[in-house]
Amino acid sequence: MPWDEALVNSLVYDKPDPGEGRVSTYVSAVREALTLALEHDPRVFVLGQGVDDPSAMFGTTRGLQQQFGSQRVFDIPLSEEGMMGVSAGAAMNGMRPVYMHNRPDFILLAFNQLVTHAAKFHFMDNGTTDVPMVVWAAIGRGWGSGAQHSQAIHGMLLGVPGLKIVMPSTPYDAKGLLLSAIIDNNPVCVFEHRWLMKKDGVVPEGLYRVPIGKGVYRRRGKDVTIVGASHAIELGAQAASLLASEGIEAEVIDLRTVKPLDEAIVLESLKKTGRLVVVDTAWMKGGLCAEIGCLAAEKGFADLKAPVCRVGLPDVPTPAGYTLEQFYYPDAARIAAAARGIVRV
Amino acid sequence: MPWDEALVNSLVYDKPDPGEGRVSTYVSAVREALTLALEHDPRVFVLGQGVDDPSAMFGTTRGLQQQFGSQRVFDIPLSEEGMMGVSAGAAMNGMRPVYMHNRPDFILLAFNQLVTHAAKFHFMDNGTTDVPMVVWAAIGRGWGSGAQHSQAIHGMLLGVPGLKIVMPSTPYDAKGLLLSAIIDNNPVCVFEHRWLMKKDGVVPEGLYRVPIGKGVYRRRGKDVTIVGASHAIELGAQAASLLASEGIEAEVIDLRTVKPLDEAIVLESLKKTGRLVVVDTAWMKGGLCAEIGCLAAEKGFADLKAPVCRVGLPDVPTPAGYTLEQFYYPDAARIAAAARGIVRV
Amino acid sequence: MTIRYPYTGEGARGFDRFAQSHSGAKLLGLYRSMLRIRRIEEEIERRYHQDQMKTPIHLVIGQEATSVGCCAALGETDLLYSSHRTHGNYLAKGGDLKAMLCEMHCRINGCAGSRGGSMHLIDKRVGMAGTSAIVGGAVPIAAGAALAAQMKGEDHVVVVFLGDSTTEEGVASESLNFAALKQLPLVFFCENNFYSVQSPLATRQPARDLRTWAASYAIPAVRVDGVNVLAVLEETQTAVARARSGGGPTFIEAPVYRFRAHGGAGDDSRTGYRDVAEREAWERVDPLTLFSGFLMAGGMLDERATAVMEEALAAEIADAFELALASPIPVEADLYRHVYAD
Amino acid sequence: MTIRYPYTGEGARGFDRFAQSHSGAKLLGLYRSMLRIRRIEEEIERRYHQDQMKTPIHLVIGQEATSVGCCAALGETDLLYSSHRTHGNYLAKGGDLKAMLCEMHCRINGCAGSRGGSMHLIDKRVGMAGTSAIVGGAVPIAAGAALAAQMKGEDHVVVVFLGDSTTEEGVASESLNFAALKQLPLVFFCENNFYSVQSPLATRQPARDLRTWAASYAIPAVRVDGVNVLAVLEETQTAVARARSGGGPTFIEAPVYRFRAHGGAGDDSRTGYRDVAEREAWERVDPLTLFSGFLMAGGMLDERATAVMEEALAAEIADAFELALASPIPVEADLYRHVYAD
Ligand SMILES: Cc1ncc(C[n+]2csc(CCOP(=O)(O)OP(=O)(O)O)c2C)c(N)n1
Ligand SMILES: Cc1ncc(C[n+]2csc(CCOP(=O)(O)OP(=O)(O)O)c2C)c(N)n1
Ligand SMILES: [Mg+2]
Ligand SMILES: [Mg+2]
Repeated sequence: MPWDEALVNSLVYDKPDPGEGRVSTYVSAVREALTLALEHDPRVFVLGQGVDDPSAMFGTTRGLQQQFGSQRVFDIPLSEEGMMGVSAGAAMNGMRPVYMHNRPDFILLAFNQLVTHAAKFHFMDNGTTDVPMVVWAAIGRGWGSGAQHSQAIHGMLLGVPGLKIVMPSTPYDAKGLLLSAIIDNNPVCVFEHRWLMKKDGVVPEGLYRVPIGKGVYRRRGKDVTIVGASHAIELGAQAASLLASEGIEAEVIDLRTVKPLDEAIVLESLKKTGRLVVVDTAWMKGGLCAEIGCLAAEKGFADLKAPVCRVGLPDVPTPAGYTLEQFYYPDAARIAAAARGIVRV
Repeated sequence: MPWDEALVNSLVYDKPDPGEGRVSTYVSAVREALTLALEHDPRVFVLGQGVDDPSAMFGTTRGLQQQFGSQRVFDIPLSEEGMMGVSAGAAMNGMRPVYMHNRPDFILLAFNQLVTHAAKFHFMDNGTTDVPMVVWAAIGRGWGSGAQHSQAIHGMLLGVPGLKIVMPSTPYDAKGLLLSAIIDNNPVCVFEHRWLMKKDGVVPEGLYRVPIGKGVYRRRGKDVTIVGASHAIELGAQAASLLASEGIEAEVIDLRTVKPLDEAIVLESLKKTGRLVVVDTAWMKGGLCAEIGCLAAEKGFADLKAPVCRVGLPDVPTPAGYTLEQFYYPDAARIAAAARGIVRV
Repeated sequence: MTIRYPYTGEGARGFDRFAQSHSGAKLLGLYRSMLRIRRIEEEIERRYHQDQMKTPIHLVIGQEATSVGCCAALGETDLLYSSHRTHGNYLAKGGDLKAMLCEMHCRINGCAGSRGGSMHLIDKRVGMAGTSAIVGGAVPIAAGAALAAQMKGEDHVVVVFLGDSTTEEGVASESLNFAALKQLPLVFFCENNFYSVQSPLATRQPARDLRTWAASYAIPAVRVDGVNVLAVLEETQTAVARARSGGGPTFIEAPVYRFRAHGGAGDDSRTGYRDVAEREAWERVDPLTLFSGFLMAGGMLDERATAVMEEALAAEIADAFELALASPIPVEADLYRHVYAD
Repeated sequence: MTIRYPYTGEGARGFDRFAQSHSGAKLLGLYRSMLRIRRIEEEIERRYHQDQMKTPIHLVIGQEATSVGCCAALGETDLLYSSHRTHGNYLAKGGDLKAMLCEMHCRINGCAGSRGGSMHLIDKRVGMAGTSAIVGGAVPIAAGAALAAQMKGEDHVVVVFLGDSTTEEGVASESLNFAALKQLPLVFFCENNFYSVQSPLATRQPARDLRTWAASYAIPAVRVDGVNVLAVLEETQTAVARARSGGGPTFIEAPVYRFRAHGGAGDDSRTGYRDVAEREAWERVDPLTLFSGFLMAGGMLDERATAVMEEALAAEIADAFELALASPIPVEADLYRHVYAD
């Protein structure tokens, strides 16, 4: 069955996740998505530094070259900008590259091709060129990643028209969103988080998609809304548990996609709670925290009962030592404290 | 007199501008700042594509090579990333480069050196390295600049710790902020706007600084606060005039610096007006508009009487034709309409 | 009077070697194609000050032989990627003149719907595949297009035009490396006109032979006289044949000269960045007069035939401008189209 | 058994040519410096699994001769920039072992206050000027440092270490071009260990001679046996003399081999990306055993002297670890320091 048809027929789950079924790890979920895409669509190929090496991109590409050949799964030179352009050029000419990076930091070398080329060609060409490519990277944290190996860059890209950005937090979403990203006819950035890689979760077999642009409730509550994505919303969910024990019912929204943003779900929740904590794996200034905080002030103003809170990174580069990192990265306790602060306003 | 001493003794004007005095153009103001810096400090040098050519970077570098020699004012290869690294390396070793670009779009090629190197070295080196460099560019607009020659990128950089970003709107500020940027011991981006280049204004002779990180009132009012910088606040001021004729008194804040942001002035104004319109030359999502909107929801919440409004670019790449541009770029009328909308809430 | 970058080719003598491989009609066709580009450029230039074309222009007057010679070696399905200096490539590749002029007048029926402007001329039906206004931007994209062709087993080749300054962009080196590594069906066509805007090569690169740069990636690298349309055609044919047969990429350096300013109408040599004498020296080897002289000497072209050609071109060009000026402009809703593909 | 990248140098015979230029003390000093690095690396490796050093490590075991040979040609005011593989450079340049180990234990008194980690070892007092954890990141910065030296009329030179894969980064080409254009006092020292993490050179570059890459920018480019500390010293001296006298940059390629995994402790050859036999073949030309063999044969070193050396080193290293483990960790306020310079 050709890819398109298979996908049209594939399930699109609207629920957060299927609740029960086969459990697998985050890494396997990503690998399954790649495997399915490579199986179903000859246009899909996977490239990236070391995708065929024994470390296999955290294991997500393990065995793929053996299975699909070195034409379709291959290692590349250390040339981030060049290979971003190569990916874009291949995508413009009927292929569907999945370009994988160990760390988002390395994508900064390729901003010109990503931001000024891949994201804009469809518009500049008046719709005659599609650029169906996936740019995948896993955000680093800890063990000395430091200032140059730990940057979450999605905040920088929110203002780039033509791009989509997904940031899964569960194995289920990792598979379903990656499949959606590969099927999408636009450049889609998939930002994973290293600390999610070992996570387990229910992951259905076969093709399914998690829709791009749709957030999901991870927990229902009436007192405060905690919004975020990826590892940050993991912590958000933990914070909600802490709060529950104090009688504060937090609603937790996992955005899953940060561009285009599911504004409706945030505003819907705000209508009920009137209180907002935005959590992010990146810096608080000018990024996702700011965007959602501003959204609340703009379109959710009538519902807002307390100041918006941001919980993300301070305006400081990442220190390399765990000794300083402990003060740097917010945890569930800090998110809970933020929520507590505004619930009591 | 050595530079440092001259500067310590130089004036720092806190007023928006001196009101009266010699009038000169924006371009001359920039050239004067460069000339003074080159004269006073042997560590300062100016580099950039075509800085010594007859076009002379909009005229801002005209005559500088003749005056200061080709060792201190020089043309460079088309190697944006490389030359950003060269500038950073020179800055780390006792020089004060001013690296000029025709358009901010070209800085996207150099994000790795700017974001991951220049901005972070001081922190990574535990304060033992300073990186006193200026990255200058003029935002393009109109005459077919299009998607690849018109990007205002300051929104992408707000979340980069270690950077400073100034965006003058008057000849007076252009000179004073550029001097402050050159004297600053950190990497400072100076984003000019092409549409300001021909503007006239009062520009004192000699050395003076406009402080980095300080906004300024361009107009006092009590009904609504219009905040922005660069060409956007020009339009904001025009909008305020329109509003005045309808009896709406807008307060206009020119941020002048967008990182670090003068939060105090925005919050102070909000205390009075309770209403906020944020204007920007860049995209509305996730950038300066979002940051200030979020700030209001976060620290100015108690004063907010109406939803925050953003007026900037839609989530669309820049079209090349003036025929579409007319719908794309907001003007004073659109800012006024936004203000009107929330004042009547 | 300083001629910093002298012409070093063979001039008119250079045609002899190649002429016999082509029919008279073919030769005339090449000439006509160059003349057409010249006349279109001149008309654009003449009208530019009227401010109807609110778009930057980068004229190729003086550089017609590279576009025409190169494209003559390509089939319609072969792809061409270009930089900001698009006009010649677009026309030589068979792009629609009307759609080009509509684009330059910011009309909805422009080849890019008025979103691209003159630096973004495309015509996919004839393989004018894409351009970038960012120096070097199109180079890796062309490599990606060549990779796609290779992966799909298609037999078209890809050509990417780059200027001399483009060789300074790191991404150009990265693209050479990848093309060589994968033996991509790709031709790097470098028009070395010795300037980047108003910056001479000598302020941007050490004295060197550009071919050694490409050769250092084990890519065959040749130099060809860029004012000789037949020489360009021949070298491109060799490169294309190599690419098509799986022999990998080729780098072609063609020294040329632009007779006008980097952008806009008219020449700007008098501003001093280059000597007027340098331009004049190159004008003496104008690719058009050189080739028409050769054709005339060989009896393949005469005054009358030239006049007929000129007349037809003038009519075509006038028509196209008329259409462009009469064409509709976009409406607000058009702005929001095609931000994302469905 | 496949040896993809064989050793092609002269082995022990390679020392003869150089030895007479140096005093015995000098030769012993070089050996001691290499041995010291080896022993430090081994101790780091031995302790790594204890999880006290929560920092990535990129061991230089097998690559000591390049750092030591190169730094022996430098004065204290000459600057060295490095990549992620910092340990050897830092130590050979005279960096403080204690500050290094404190850094690797994330202590406040680390050479970068625990903000940089093992990939960011600096010691400005001895010219260990800076590093980047981004491949290629330090290369243009080093060029900028050389430009600063040139502009200020200072007579120090700058050396930048780069790996083989770094030559694929566009910015490395850009840096060569600029260095050649300005004739900067800069030495590009390329340690070609044939791998980038676990990717062999052949999957990243066409078959070529790396020297041609640098030479294409009109930069003198030489290859030197990277396991021969004296050859490295000699070539670096030539390059440094050229740079210091205004003769511009040099590119040195030194084939070497890393005996351990790209990162972390232990070798990972058994995972299959390279053959264990390849490592073993290179271990037979271990720069330390090769050189100690030479010194012993020449009567400059004996068992006893070696034992004395080893003992002193062991004590120094134990001390340094002890200090590191006993050193204070930063407090929260330290996080907010040095985001901006005053
Ligand atoms: C990355 C980048 N830097 C700078 C520019 C500005 N610019 C536009 S065209 C041009 C000159 C390009 O020179 P070359 O590649 O030799 O082509 P030519 O114009 O001579 O045909 C420059 C510098 C740009 N468009 N992109
Ligand atoms: C721009 C960039 N891309 C990828 C990486 C990941 N990375 C770290 S070290 C390394 C290998 C570098 O190889 P080489 O330059 O040959 O140096 P070696 O490790 O062999 O000494 C890679 C790919 C990085 N740090 N920076
Ligand atoms: Mg040129
Ligand atoms: Mg290596």
